[in-house]
Amino acid sequence: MYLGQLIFLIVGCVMVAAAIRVVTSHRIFHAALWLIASFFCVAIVYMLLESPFMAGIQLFIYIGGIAVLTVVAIMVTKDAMSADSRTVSNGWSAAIVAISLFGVMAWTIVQLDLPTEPGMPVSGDSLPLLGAALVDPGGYLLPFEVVSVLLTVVLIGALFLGREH
Amino acid sequence: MITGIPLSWFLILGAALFCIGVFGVLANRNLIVIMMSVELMLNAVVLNLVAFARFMEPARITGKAFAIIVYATAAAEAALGLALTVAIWRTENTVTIEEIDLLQG
Amino acid sequence: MTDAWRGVLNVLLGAFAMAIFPLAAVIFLIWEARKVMARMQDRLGPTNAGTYAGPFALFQTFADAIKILTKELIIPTGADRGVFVMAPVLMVAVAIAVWAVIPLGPTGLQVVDLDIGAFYVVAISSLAPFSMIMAGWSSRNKYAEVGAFRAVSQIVGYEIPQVLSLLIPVMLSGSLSLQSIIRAQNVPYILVAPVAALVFFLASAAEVGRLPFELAEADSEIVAGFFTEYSGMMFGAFYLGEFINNLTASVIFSVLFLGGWRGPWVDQVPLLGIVWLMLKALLVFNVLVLFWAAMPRLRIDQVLAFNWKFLVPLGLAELLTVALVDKAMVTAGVTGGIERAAGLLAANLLLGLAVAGVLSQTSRSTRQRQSFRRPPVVHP
Amino acid sequence: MIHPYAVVGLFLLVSVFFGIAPLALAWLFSPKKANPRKQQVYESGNPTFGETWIEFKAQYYLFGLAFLAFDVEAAFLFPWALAYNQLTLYAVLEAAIFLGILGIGLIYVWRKRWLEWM
Repeated sequence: MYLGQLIFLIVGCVMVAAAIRVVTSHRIFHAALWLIASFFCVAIVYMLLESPFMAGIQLFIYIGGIAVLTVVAIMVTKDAMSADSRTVSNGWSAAIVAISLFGVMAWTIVQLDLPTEPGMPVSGDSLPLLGAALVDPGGYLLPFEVVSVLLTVVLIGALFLGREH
Repeated sequence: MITGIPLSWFLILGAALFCIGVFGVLANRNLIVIMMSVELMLNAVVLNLVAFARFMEPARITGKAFAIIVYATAAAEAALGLALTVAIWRTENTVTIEEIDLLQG
Repeated sequence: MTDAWRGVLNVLLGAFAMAIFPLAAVIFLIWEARKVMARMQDRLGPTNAGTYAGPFALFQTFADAIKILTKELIIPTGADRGVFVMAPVLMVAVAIAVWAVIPLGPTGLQVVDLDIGAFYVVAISSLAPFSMIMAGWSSRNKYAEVGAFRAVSQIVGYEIPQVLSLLIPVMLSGSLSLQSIIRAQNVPYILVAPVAALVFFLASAAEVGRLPFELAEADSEIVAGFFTEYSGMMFGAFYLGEFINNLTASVIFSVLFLGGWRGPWVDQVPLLGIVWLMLKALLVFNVLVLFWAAMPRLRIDQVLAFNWKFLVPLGLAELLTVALVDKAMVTAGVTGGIERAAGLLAANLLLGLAVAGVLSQTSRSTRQRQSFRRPPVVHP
Repeated sequence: MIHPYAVVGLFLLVSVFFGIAPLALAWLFSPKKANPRKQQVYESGNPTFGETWIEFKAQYYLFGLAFLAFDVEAAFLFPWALAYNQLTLYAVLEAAIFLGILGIGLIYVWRKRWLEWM
């Protein structure tokens, strides 16, 4: 048993437990806090994958951005703040669907012939390569500019939806 | 650091996260919780992307480029989804999906 | 295996030393800030009048810390106990966690020189608003909740100009590692991009949430904001975390724009790096203290307008200016370090002048619009 | 030699320890004499009335939305800024377009007065 495996198992268990609490806890605010916990565990898994930039993005966008917005949305909708507005309907059938889906996926993954060891070690300066590829016309220039348009649409659309009349 | 963790472990973790998200979307009636479950599913997808990128082509940046573009889409989805949720809350005074009937004349 | 464990032990010892450093520095800084503010307000500040607390009452903060340890930790009825207790822990933990990548000196005086150091700082400090939200929500107190909301809209928003201006040192040095950013500063970046330094400083001042950006805990409006209900050491943890954040902001500013540990004789005596860094940080910190003593509190609309209508556009304009001017100079064949720095400085000064012109124009037109409603001043 | 990421992990643990330690010490030393009076919510001495977890002005939320758009933009700019020294003027212009599009969005919402506090 390697140390890395041990860390992975602990973090994975915490992540799954936190994710389950997200979809089942009775108070939505607690669900949001569990969501943050599971996002944080995903960041640790990225560190195990030697992608510190992705881990940073996970903290920066998911926790610092999306989770903050979710919490604020919970706080501005009074309905969601009280204890039992979070009603679960047809929980059993949903659980059966989710578990069988997981069974199919896990079975497929186990059947596949996947590598057990990563390829060559990550070189430290893959990040400048990513930056150069984002503005390279032969690389990801179009998605990069489209992201900017998307963000502008989000900015205008969201402020339009939420403006005071 | 990564030594000894096979790729399949990461994929199974991602699958578990995805299925919990599916459960959340199917079982909950509160819009905000559904949004949170969708975020879990998207996160599982990005986890898979990063794991594949690390194991299959560590020297190239395709996986990372895909992952951050998925992040941008996820953020856009969350922002607009939550903006809609709050807008619905302000007109309908509810965030339970069965009580939302804006399209009924 | 023993070697590995010895390595872990070494790292742990280093981590403890590094984590204690901001705590110890803050104990001194609280005393210093109280003294400076007192002198500005024509008071004496902490003295030895009651009991002896060292020369110039230097150990007053220790006495306060011991006192606060013996106070009861009250959790109000109706509060969400788990979240309530977790909030101050998160506050201090996040404030200390940033110090993992801060280089106190040329070599060795750093826990780890992470290759994404600057991004690590930004990513970790984006967790900070959560402790405020958690405190505000779990207290079940209306003041606390108002404080949490103000914290969200203010502190979260000011991250944007902070990050935009942090990108400029990254761009100029071509690295995210704080150590490399310091080593690249043959000319301190405050002389290369003063507008970026200004934006970063103002955004940091708002991030740490003291006057004039003190809305989240405005004591004459909403008691103590998000930590109204906290008593004893839990209150102390918020106070401590806030002061550590102030110190961290000063240190990060010194690292990014003032050349960090660089100074005379550092190459011979690496330990001197701590002294230079701390002197620079103390300078920045004292400017913050002057803000606290001299500024009135802004209203929420003013704080938000200052961010979205001044700092964010200015940060964007500065980023564009620096990126384009520098690249144009390099393309035109100006590659010497000093020449590039001078060109960027000129571009920055032009941008600063343009912004000052626009601001004075706007304020004049605003004044003219208001003067319609006011009766004209009659000179006797 | 320990992996740098493991060092960061250890440092995070240490910082959580320093978050818990003062509270644990205080819990050891502090008196524990709770009574209902003491545990009342402090609202300037007035008895509290009504629900605390009330509906809040949705405008706080608007600024969060604006924040998220710029947050993602900043995250995209980090790798670009890191690669800046190797880029051509053309590539920098593309990033300027990227910034410009969002800047136009900001100017639009500014002119529409959706950023005003009401």
